[in-house]
Amino acid sequence: MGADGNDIPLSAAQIPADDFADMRRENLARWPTGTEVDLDEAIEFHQSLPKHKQLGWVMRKAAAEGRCLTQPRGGFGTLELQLELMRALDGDGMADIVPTTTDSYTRNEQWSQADVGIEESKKEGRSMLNGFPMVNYGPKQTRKLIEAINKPAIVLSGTAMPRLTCEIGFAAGFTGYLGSGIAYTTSYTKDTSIAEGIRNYQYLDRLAVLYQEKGIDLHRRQPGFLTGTNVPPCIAIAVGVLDALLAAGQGVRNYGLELGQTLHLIQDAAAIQVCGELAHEYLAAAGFEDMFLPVTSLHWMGAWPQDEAQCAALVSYGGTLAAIGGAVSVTTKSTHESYGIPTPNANAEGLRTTRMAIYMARHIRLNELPEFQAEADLIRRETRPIIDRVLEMGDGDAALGAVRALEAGALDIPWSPNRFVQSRVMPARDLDGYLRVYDPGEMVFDPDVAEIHTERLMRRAEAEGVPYDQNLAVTSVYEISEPLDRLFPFPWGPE
Amino acid sequence: MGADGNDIPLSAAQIPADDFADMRRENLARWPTGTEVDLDEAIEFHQSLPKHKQLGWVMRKAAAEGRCLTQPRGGFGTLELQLELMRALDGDGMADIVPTTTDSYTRNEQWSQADVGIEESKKEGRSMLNGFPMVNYGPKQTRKLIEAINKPAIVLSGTAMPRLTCEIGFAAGFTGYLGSGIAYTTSYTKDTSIAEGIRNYQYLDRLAVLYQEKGIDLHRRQPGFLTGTNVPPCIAIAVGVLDALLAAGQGVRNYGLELGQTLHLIQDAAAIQVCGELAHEYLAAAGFEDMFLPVTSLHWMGAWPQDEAQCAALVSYGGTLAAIGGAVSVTTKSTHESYGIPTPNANAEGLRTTRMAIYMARHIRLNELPEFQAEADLIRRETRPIIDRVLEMGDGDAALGAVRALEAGALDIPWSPNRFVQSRVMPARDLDGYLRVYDPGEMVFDPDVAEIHTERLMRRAEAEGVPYDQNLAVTSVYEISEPLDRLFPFPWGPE
Amino acid sequence: MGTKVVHTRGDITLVTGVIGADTHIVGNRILSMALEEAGFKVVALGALTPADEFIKAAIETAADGIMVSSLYGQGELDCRGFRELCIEAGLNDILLYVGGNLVVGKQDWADVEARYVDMGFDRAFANGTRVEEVIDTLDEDFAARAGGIA
Amino acid sequence: MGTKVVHTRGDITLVTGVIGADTHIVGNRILSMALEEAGFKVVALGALTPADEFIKAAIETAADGIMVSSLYGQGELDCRGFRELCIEAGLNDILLYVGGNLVVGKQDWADVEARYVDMGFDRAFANGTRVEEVIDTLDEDFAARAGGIA
Ligand code: B12
Ligand code: B12
Repeated sequence: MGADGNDIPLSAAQIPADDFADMRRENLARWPTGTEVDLDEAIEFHQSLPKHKQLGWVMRKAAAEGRCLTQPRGGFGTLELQLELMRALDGDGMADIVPTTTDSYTRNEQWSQADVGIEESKKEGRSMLNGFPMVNYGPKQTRKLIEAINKPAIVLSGTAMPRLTCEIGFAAGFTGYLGSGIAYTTSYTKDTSIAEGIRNYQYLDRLAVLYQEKGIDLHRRQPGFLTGTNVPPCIAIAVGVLDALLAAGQGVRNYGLELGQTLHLIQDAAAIQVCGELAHEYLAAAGFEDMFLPVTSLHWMGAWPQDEAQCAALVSYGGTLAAIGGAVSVTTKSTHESYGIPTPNANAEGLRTTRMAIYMARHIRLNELPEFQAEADLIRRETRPIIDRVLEMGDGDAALGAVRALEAGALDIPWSPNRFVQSRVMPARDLDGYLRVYDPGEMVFDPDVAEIHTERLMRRAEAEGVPYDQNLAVTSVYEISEPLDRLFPFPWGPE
Repeated sequence: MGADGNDIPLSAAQIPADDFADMRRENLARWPTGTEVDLDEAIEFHQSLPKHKQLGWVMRKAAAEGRCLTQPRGGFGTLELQLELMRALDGDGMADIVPTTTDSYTRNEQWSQADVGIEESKKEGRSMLNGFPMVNYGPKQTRKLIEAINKPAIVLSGTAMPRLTCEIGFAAGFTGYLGSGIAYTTSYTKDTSIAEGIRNYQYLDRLAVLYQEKGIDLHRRQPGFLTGTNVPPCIAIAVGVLDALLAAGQGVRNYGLELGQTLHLIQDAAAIQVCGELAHEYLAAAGFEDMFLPVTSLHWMGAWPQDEAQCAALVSYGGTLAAIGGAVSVTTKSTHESYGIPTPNANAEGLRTTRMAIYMARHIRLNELPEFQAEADLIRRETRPIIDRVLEMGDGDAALGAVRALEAGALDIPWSPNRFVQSRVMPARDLDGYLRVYDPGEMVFDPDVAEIHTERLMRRAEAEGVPYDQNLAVTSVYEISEPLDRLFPFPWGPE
Repeated sequence: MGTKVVHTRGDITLVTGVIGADTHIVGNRILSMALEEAGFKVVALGALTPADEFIKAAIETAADGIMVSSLYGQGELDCRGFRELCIEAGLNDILLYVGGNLVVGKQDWADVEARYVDMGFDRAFANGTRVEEVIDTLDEDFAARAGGIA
Repeated sequence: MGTKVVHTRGDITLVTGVIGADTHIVGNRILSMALEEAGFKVVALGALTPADEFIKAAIETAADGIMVSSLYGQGELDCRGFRELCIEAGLNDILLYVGGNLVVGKQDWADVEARYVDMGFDRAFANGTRVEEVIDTLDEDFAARAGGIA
């Protein structure tokens, strides 16, 4: 039998300790640096970290104090560049949480290609990789990153194959880890089955629980942004809750949920509110009463404009939306977003702009606004039936339910590259700036809810004088990236 | 008798036509370019302008369609530089309203010094003046600015002495003019009496009405920002309403009111709402039923931080606040604000950032939020007694009332340089980010209103562990300009 | 624009896909949809497509052009030798376009374009390119080929 | 910092004001308040103060220093010849500070500072200067003068 755990039937149940030990042994043998992982030594290192460098503690504290923390993304192809970047994000950027994004070869476990990328980067004197190849460097070298900063650090690795990277990351001293089986598999892979992705993240979650059992309160986090492209709150929240159920099944208790911003102040605030609510509700119903489930808001995840001045508004508003929504942290972008990976300087500027925006809006809450309440209610009415249906299809098991529901399209992800996902759902923006569902694909909404979406989008088509068709969705992909003279011109001439 | 009108007793009544003709003749003789002013020719020129270059029409249209227009500030010392600037603001900046800020010598009617400034600017190849010396160039030359752009243009000239500048500006083809007797005299002068400032602006308003009588719908506007330094909404609105009464007295019907942002989303939205309300209420009560009174919101008028990334958030939030508040236009600043007059490029960027922020927030209204309603109610309860008291002190005459109330401190302006103003009122920010009144000076608030202010500021002193003293006001002057590491640091160590 | 060769589009087969380990499918899918709607025959390979799969599909469908998307920054590594692979496979003249975010970070576009042209791409398109522009350029290039030696 | 000369502050008279047609009083008023609180004798002329009024006040009060504020950008014109005016009036050694936004626009500070030092100011202070720093520097300069030839 292989020790990758793929012969155990898929379920949301915890991986038994001895099976997991076998799985780890086999996993760590896949690349030389795997042998450097020493769990006891790693736990000692984590214990030696001051509280303010432990993301689990920092997230709990921020939630308790009603703060909104800032966190950028960032990864470069060599240790030297990555050290410099993380110091800049910690220092100049004043990031509350410092990231290490891995490169795409690492995400796809193409470590020999990553080796080439490191060499090429050194040769060219600039990063040829889009992130830091953590596995190639191994835990000892990678730990230098943790030592170089004075904040907690998180691994960002958009992949369905996190098994070795998470071993290296936690052993190096990262106290946070982003990623989940449903979200990443549906949005970052083409040929990976949902089951396989779920298993891989069950490994990651199970590993976090090994640390947890020794008293290390790691922060696990779910990437609710999915394909980042006009994902309506109901889909993001449903996937978030399902991924949280899977993590809780492995024993995780400190689990963050992310939501990409829709850029509608009220819809985003309502989404953050309902996300927290429903997560607690479903987790408690499944017997997990003691979960810490903070919500993170993400700067616009769709296409950005090229004009940096226009981008500055997206960056700043991203802080405003997160603060007003009551998110516990916000993940930032920069004015370079549409071009490419930002320089450390542009990245740090994005952090500071966001931070100032949070400062100014930190007192504002919209929960008592009738429009907020109506939208929150709508999101609840959209989301509950989706989750209920998935659990029903899985006979109560979130893992099985997710696989079956995605296959059937009862749960669907817009613009997904994965062939095990229908990806027929088509979101579009309505006349009031809310993200709505133009075509639900095979997803079933209550008739009165579906009616609202259709009516709102028809109103837009009418107002714009365009047909009520799929182009409403395509133009909504471009919308925010349009240059201002097309998006929002001076309206009255010259004729 | 002198024809400056200073021998007519001060009142809010309209200047009689023949007196005004004398006043104009004397005024225009004060500097050679005055003789170039030809009212009939100017009116013809205004009539020839397309609607979208007429600010009166554009403001009405924006209000009717619920739009928030953008307008920067900007002036350079030579015609060539000013042409380039206005083209950049119109083109790259996509400004809906294009400004010409005059220089400080012009504002103080030191035209020979302005001549020197023009020469120096030409010699040095950079602007040595902080604005455009419109009077020195005269109406014919200045009209080139109007012809160079495709938007309406407004004169910005912070002064208590606008008489000649307004003749030149309107004759050149500007369709908007910012400035008012109470606001500018109290915040831009030291030795000018309030009466004199009011008279000077009565001249300006009366001149606008000459155009109006020929069917030219000029937009007059009041600068509610005053000293720009933590001016609470009640003071800004009270002064705005009084200045509006004075303008209406001369016959003006298209009159905008400006409000500097407090940077509190709810306070600003409530202030914009109440400003419009009370303006209509008091103007109607005085018999002016047919006034168009749009409100303009101004980017933060106090001290800015030096960090451009931090400034970007102020710029962007400035658009957000204006859009959500329902302002008909917003006057923008740039990331260079703390350093000096922005380059055309930085100015245009500030416009685009603001424009994008408006685009994203254009659907949002907070009027049904209970906290908004409470704040709006508070602002009403603060403002009405101030205006009532001023009118009472003037025996129903806004001009006399303003002079007497400012002298007595019953109406007071924080941080005013003018010696006819008490300037004892001391505003400070409270714990929830609202601007409150720490020390009302001689201003009288209803006891329950005063109690709210005191209680809120005491809560702040307590939370910050500082004494309840004037330093609350001084730190509030610095607050927004503080570097982020002082203003809003990572809160938990390293110790 | 709109070179008058629209009638030939139906004879032209284009292979589209996102090269390497790159999952950014949105722009590529919108492009594929638009090319199809414009009348081209489109063979859409989707995200995460290795270089050799492009070549294989091009041979199998006797394609006239390959439209390579790369967004994630590592395209410079993935696209090296792409033209050589085509030539080895006997696709000597096939039209090669590449588009997206072709390098890591914000770099000078003229420089980036030159790098890809050096690699043997006929044209490189910067981020922000709209489908209308791509279609116009395809029409032009195929018109030139029809009138030329091809 | 905090040079130990605090006891002499009461003997030192400083004239403050905003030069020229400049109405920016806030920083100047906060500065004047802080100097007074720190123990200096302060003669505050307020906003919109012509150069010769500074000199007149300095003579009348036998001041030890003049603190010129300029915010509105035209300080470069207003401050020309200020040291010469002092010398003409017999105020040969008077300490001259200037602070605020000393030129039009965002310019290189070292360059701006040099221009004002050339004009005869002992020190120039950039926008963003906090009063604590001003007080420390005054203490240092007066301590140096007390220990030196002055
Ligand atoms: C949405 C998005 C995602 C989504 C993708 C969802 C999906 N499955 O498609 C998610 C969130 C999953 C994602 C993941 C990642 N992303 Co991403 N992503 C974006 C984003 C914001 C928008 C891309 C998009 O959809 N644009 C809209 C479409 C319509 O436009 P388009 O793709 O540019 O395509 C148009 C044109 O370019 C052109 N075109 C495209 N291809 C071709 C081909 C030819 C031949 C021609 C002629 C024209 C052409 O026509 C298209 C239609 O008009 C961009 C930044 C941006 N542009 O704003 C970053 C961006 C592309 N991502 C980036 C990165 C680094 C990543 C990650 C590696 C890291 C991460 N952030 O997790 C992972 C990649 C994982 C992997 N293995 O690939 C970087 C790339 C960096 C670089 N080049 O320097 C960018 C630029 C962001 C940044 N500044 O850091 N991303
Ligand atoms: C508030 C403000 C106003 C208010 C002033 C109210 C008042 N009566 O005081 C109003 C709205 C009226 C105003 C008007 C104008 N302003 Co103004 N204003 C500002 C602003 C936003 C803040 C200034 C402030 O109060 N700062 C807070 C105080 C505490 O700081 P401070 O003044 O810098 O002083 C501190 C230090 O500099 C230092 N310091 C000051 N003086 C001295 C002297 C010495 C000897 C020393 C050692 C230290 C020192 O100590 C102080 C305390 O810490 C600044 C931009 C900014 N900084 O953000 C623009 C700014 C100064 N204004 C500017 C301009 C151009 C104008 C106008 C000409 C045009 C206009 N916008 O209408 C008019 C000027 C009219 C005139 N004749 O002077 C420009 C100046 C341009 C330049 N230098 O290139 C600025 C920089 C804005 C900009 N970027 O365009 N303004």
